[in-house]
Amino acid sequence: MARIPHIALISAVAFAAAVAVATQMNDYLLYVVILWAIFASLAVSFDVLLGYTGYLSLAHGALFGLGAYTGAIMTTRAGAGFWLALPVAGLVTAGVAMVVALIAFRTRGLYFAVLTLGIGLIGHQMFLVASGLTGGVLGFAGIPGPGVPSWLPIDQNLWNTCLALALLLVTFLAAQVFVRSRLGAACIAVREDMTLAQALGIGISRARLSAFIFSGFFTGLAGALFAAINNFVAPESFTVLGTGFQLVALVVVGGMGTLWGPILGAALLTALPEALRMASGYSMLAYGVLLLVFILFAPKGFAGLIQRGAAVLRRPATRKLSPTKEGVR
Amino acid sequence: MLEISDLRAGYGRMAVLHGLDLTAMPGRPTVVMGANGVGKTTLCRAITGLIPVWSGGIRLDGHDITCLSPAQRVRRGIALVPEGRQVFPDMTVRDNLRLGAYLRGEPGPSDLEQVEALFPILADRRRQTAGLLSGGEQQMLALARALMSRPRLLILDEPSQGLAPKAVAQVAEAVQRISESGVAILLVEQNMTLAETVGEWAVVLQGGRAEVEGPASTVLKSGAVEASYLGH
Amino acid sequence: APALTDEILIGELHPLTGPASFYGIPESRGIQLAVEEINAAGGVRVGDQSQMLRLMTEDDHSTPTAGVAALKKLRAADVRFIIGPLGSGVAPALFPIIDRDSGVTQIVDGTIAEGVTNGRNIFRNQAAVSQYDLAVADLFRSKKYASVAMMTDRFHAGFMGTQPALSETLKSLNATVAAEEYYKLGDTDFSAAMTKLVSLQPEVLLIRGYPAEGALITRQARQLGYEGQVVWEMVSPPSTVLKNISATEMEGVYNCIPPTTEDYIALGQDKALAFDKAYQAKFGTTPGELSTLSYDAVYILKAAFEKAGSTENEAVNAALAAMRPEDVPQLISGYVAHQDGRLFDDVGQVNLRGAVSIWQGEGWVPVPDLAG
Amino acid sequence: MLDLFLQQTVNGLALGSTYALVALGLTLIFGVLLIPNFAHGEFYMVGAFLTYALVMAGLNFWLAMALGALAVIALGCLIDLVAFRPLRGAPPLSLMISALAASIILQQTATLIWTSEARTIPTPVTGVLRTPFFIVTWMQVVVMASLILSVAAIWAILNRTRLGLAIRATAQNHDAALLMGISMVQVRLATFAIGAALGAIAGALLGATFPIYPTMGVNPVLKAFVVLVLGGIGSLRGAVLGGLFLGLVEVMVAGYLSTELQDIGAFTLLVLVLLIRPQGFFGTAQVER
Amino acid sequence: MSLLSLHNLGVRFGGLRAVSDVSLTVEQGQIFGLLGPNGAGKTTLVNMISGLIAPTEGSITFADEAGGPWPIDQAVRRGIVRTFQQTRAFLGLTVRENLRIAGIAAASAPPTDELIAAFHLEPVLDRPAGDLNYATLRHLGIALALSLRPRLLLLDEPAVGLTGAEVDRLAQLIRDWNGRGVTVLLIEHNVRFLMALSHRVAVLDRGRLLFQGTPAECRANPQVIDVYLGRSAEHA
Ligand SMILES: Nc1ncnc2c1ncn2[C@@H]1O[C@H](COP(=O)(O)OP(=O)(O)OP(=O)(O)O)[C@@H](O)[C@H]1O
Ligand SMILES: Nc1ncnc2c1ncn2[C@@H]1O[C@H](COP(=O)(O)OP(=O)(O)OP(=O)(O)O)[C@@H](O)[C@H]1O
Ligand SMILES: [Mg+2]
Ligand SMILES: [Mg+2]
Repeated sequence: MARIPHIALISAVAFAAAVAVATQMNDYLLYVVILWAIFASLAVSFDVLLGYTGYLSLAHGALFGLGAYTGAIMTTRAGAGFWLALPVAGLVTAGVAMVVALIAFRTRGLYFAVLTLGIGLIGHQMFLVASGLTGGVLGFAGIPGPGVPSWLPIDQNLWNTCLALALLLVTFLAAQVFVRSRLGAACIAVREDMTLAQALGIGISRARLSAFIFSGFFTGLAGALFAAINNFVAPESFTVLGTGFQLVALVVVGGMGTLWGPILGAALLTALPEALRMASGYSMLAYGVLLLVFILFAPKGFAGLIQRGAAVLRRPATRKLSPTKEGVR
Repeated sequence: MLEISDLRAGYGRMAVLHGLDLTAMPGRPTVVMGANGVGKTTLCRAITGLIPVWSGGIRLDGHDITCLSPAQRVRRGIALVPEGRQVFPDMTVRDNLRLGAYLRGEPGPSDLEQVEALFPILADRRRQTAGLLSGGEQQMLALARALMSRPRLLILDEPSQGLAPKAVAQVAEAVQRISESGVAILLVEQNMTLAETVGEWAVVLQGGRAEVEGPASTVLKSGAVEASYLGH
Repeated sequence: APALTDEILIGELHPLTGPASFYGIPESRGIQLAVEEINAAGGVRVGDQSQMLRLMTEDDHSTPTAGVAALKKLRAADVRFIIGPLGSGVAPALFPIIDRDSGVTQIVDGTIAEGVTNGRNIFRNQAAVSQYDLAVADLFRSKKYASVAMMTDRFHAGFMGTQPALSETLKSLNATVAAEEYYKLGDTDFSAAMTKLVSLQPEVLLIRGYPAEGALITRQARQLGYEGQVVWEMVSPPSTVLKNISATEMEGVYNCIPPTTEDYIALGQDKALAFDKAYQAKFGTTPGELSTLSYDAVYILKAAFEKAGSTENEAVNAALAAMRPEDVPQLISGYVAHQDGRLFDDVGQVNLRGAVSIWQGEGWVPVPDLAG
Repeated sequence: MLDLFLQQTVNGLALGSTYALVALGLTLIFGVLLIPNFAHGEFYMVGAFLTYALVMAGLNFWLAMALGALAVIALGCLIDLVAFRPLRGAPPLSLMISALAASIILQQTATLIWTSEARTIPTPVTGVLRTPFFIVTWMQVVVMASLILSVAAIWAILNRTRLGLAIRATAQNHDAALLMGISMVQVRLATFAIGAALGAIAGALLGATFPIYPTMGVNPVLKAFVVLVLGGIGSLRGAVLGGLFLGLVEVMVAGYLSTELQDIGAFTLLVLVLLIRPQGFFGTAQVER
Repeated sequence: MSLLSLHNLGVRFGGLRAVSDVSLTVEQGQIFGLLGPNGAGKTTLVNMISGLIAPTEGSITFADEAGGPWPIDQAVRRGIVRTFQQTRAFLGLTVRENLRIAGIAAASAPPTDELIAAFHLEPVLDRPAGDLNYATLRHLGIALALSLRPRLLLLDEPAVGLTGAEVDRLAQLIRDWNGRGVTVLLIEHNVRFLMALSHRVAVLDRGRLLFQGTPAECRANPQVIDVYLGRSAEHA
């Protein structure tokens, strides 16, 4: 708990460094950074639910879309500014997330996953069917971007990047605070052993509900920012199979149950398709193979790899003794 | 018939057994004692092939079985009543028993009668799913199931755990009878009552090795067991 | 100002992976073929200088996000001329970016969705859905159908975009719209909708989407006892159709779209035959359905460079806006000049009107006497 | 009116039996090995493509289906070997990602081999059965019959053979099954073989009515997961009844409400069912001991 | 003063009456022993008192408050805390984290330091609970329950799998905490252990209360000897 200020400090420095690097990038790289930052903040808040509470939700693709459409509707039809639309999108998404959670938490395990999958599919279909609000399959065009403050001598793309990085920073810090709080501890108890948690009088319903709402809120923020930066959104971006599963992959490849792991996971899985653009016909194939290799050989994700590497560096040689030589006496 | 020499095994990089020697033979039920966590269960798992052996040898009737799969070991006559209940929770009691005889094909009615005579409660609960039996009932089922394979070496890992005194006495009696029928017994136990009733030969594990060994009557009274419990 | 090099960079943006790659790969290859031909023939004559074309290919996965990333990548490599995309979901995502970027010129060679061109720096040499719909209207006008039921692919942005307008048009032609039902790409069971529809007995069943589902709907409707006229509105070369339904079941079905690559080849058009031959020689497969559009797009650009005598976007845009079909003799597609004689109208759209054809025997046969 | 309703009911059952057929293999592999096998959709897809290829090469449909199923069995065992067996004991989530990866790899490989163009296997059984009340194609009858046969076969294998006993035991307690002398390799192979064969057969049969293309397995497998959960995980009866129920609901929603709401209706139903019975129709609630 | 009273408590699982018509009273400050053959319904009884399963008949009164049993969280709030027959702890977390998490629901600051000392957890504080040896894990399970400062502690076979010396140590621990005001309901098959600890014992048989009285009376009761202790009662 005392570590929060440290983490805040380190994160702020990382943020500043990232912004500094971003000023040297071209628009394409900036866009890749934006995608990474948005997906990383999605993944971080998702990990609060998946990694810390132990529930696999496949409804988050739709929640992401809900945030995006709410932001889009706010800034166009309702004529609100971006800075109003953003928190509203977060709150609306959190509200819907709460309803989803109240339904879905009646189940657990694969039932929970499939139930949220169903809800995710309903959500995606709603974006198509409610075309009066969302533009249906044609997409929602003409979403105003987040305007660059007049006193800032930077262009739109750099500003977008700063906002996406800031979102990641805020999400990361909020998640740090959350998982260290009593609620966070209760979430971990739910993940580890629900019956024991109950027997210890831990309010498991409240804990997991708040984890779901927490992730919903930040998912909504990410959605609204995504919509504003792209000026256009379509239901295609919010499918269960695309976004829903991608989030899971980000977190698992990054390393569940650490908050920095998903950020790395997002970096890898965002950079990978871009890096593989060259090999067009084989890029998806390579993506699949890499995912498989990762799961097989780095089951604890990127974070696990790094932790293991660090552990090896920290105590060289001494523990390398053949196990059979270690006596108990 | 079972000879273990210089056995090393463990989990991950942590060794639990450090060169353990042990023999078991019919007509001389062997009890293995030792403090919690000394590696008794690990020994059972290594003998049955559930965990790999790092080095050393396990021989059964003079044949090296160190590298055989669990199934091949069962086929050669080893059966384990594992620690904890380890029954098939969603299957009926009857199906659990049938599985005990898996390698022999379908069990004959006499097999079932035999074990059900030994543990009448199992006859009453034939069609109940095993997971809903009480702890002690499940323990009996596990023992009965092991007998269904007609083992030549029966390993029991703390069978008295969670049993009512009367049931412990029943188990003791059953194990004695099984032993008399020519089955070699390796009994891991902390319950002195059961150890004393059944054991002819006793081994005390300490530090991953068989530290004290001898006729049960001497070893169990010598205080070696108490010492091992305190001395780690 | 662009650097003076002897190369012109052309970017192309098509789905090379995923389900849409069935259309995207041939388009991409059509472009490659044109570029190679042009370079082999000495390149593009800009002013008094010859310049070679260099191609940059990007995969848009047919998704908006990947499409935008691909566009940004092309732009970062200083690509100023772009051909593509195919996907109706991708084009609207690119539109706002390109619309405000005067440093780039785009020719859309794939999507038929409305509203993705501007006539300033975004042009399209593919038809718009509304132009498909003209042929449907022609058919209804001449056959005086009294009622229609529509089945539309609701994942298809193009068809969904004109669904209300088409429905109004048909009503104005005195056809009752008995039902407007929807399905989605990948659906396999249409029995519920077909049962309902058959019970309504509309004179025409109009199917708008892709041929795999089109074939399936046609078949299921017939199996459930539908005896009226089936009309398709979809790009559906016979080779694809016949992979999904038998020729006998297709007999007498109408289709209302502009001719596609296979049609031009079937018609024995010289340039199309040459293209087919070159394509098959290079890639070892048939050229698909839309590849001629992509091929044409390259030649349209070439003509614009030559006419403008410059590779400045502003000049090229102006040349495109003023271009006439006869300025590009290599064109395979049968573009009709707009009334003012230009290839593109004020919003940058070519005139590629749908035509009615009918399935007879093993393929589509034009029905010439309708269009009048 | 009644005619229409009967016809829609038949439509629903026909659709539902396709769902159930796909769900069977999925439920088996999940029930025994706890693998949420997303690649089941690709077993289905490869089964369809191989049958197509063989039929095009001139083989009789049924023979082609059998050969295709054999090849898919081999594929299934290979996938198990590469993607799942190394992950024994890993959390279910890793298995799921692994399954997704396998699924992507198979889809992409199929795209490279067969391209993404849609095609349909020529129907082996043509014609329509017309009764006074409803119409059903003979192919639909074949699908329903295959469903019944498959269920009967699996039931018999699981409950009437020693292999079945071993499979069920493994599903419940891996270590204890080993102690019974059950060979894990055998059980895994058998389970994957049966699961893959079911997938391939479903693919061949449905590929004779529906278009086949590399991503054709995605939607059916999502639906099959819904069916699995509706019916109760690991329950064969649940898979069949859940499938039929889902099919009926979809058709009724599409027929009497709107085709646009077909999917929404189906998933809303899922949500409702799980609200009332969180363990599905035939699932058993876990007991805490 | 009575702390817990069961009134005609019973539950059936389908056709099986696992517990029927059990009435008994546990006094404040007592250690109350519960014995019975395997399958008698002891765990089921504890499950009901702690709110893990609902009874089909009967009710309980706790600390003069009628209307129980309550759902598990409310039961904990009233001070009824249980351990499990198969020890439960958060196996993936370290001992320190286990204790921290157990403390979050406690009404007052948990006596964590005392527990660490009393249960000798100091050396293993940073080990994952899943790596602990059996006895330590059992200790941890009880420590987790005690960190809620329960008024009534339900212990389901805490001595299972412990060696003689460990059993003695556990007995001492239970006595200590009982001395500090924790009432204990203890299920155990280790009769010597149970009899030595308990102020009062009850014997369940096939779901029914067979006997209630002092340990000495229990040992001598022929019915108890018959169904539970067996002929070799001298071991007890
Ligand atoms: N799966 C495992 N992974 C890692 N370590 C383990 C595992 N199982 C047991 N251990 C460790 O190995 C050591 C020996 O354990 P084992 O279960 O063999 O002891 P035991 O003598 O049977 O104890 P008990 O009397 O408690 O049953 C213990 O320190 C235990 O923590
Ligand atoms: N959920 C359930 N469904 C059906 N039967 C059950 C259920 N739970 C327990 N039983 C049955 O109720 C009886 C009492 O079980 P319980 O676990 O309470 O016994 P116990 O007295 O704790 O025995 P042990 O000393 O062996 O642990 C047993 O016969 C058991 O099979
Ligand atoms: Mg042990
Ligand atoms: Mg019990």
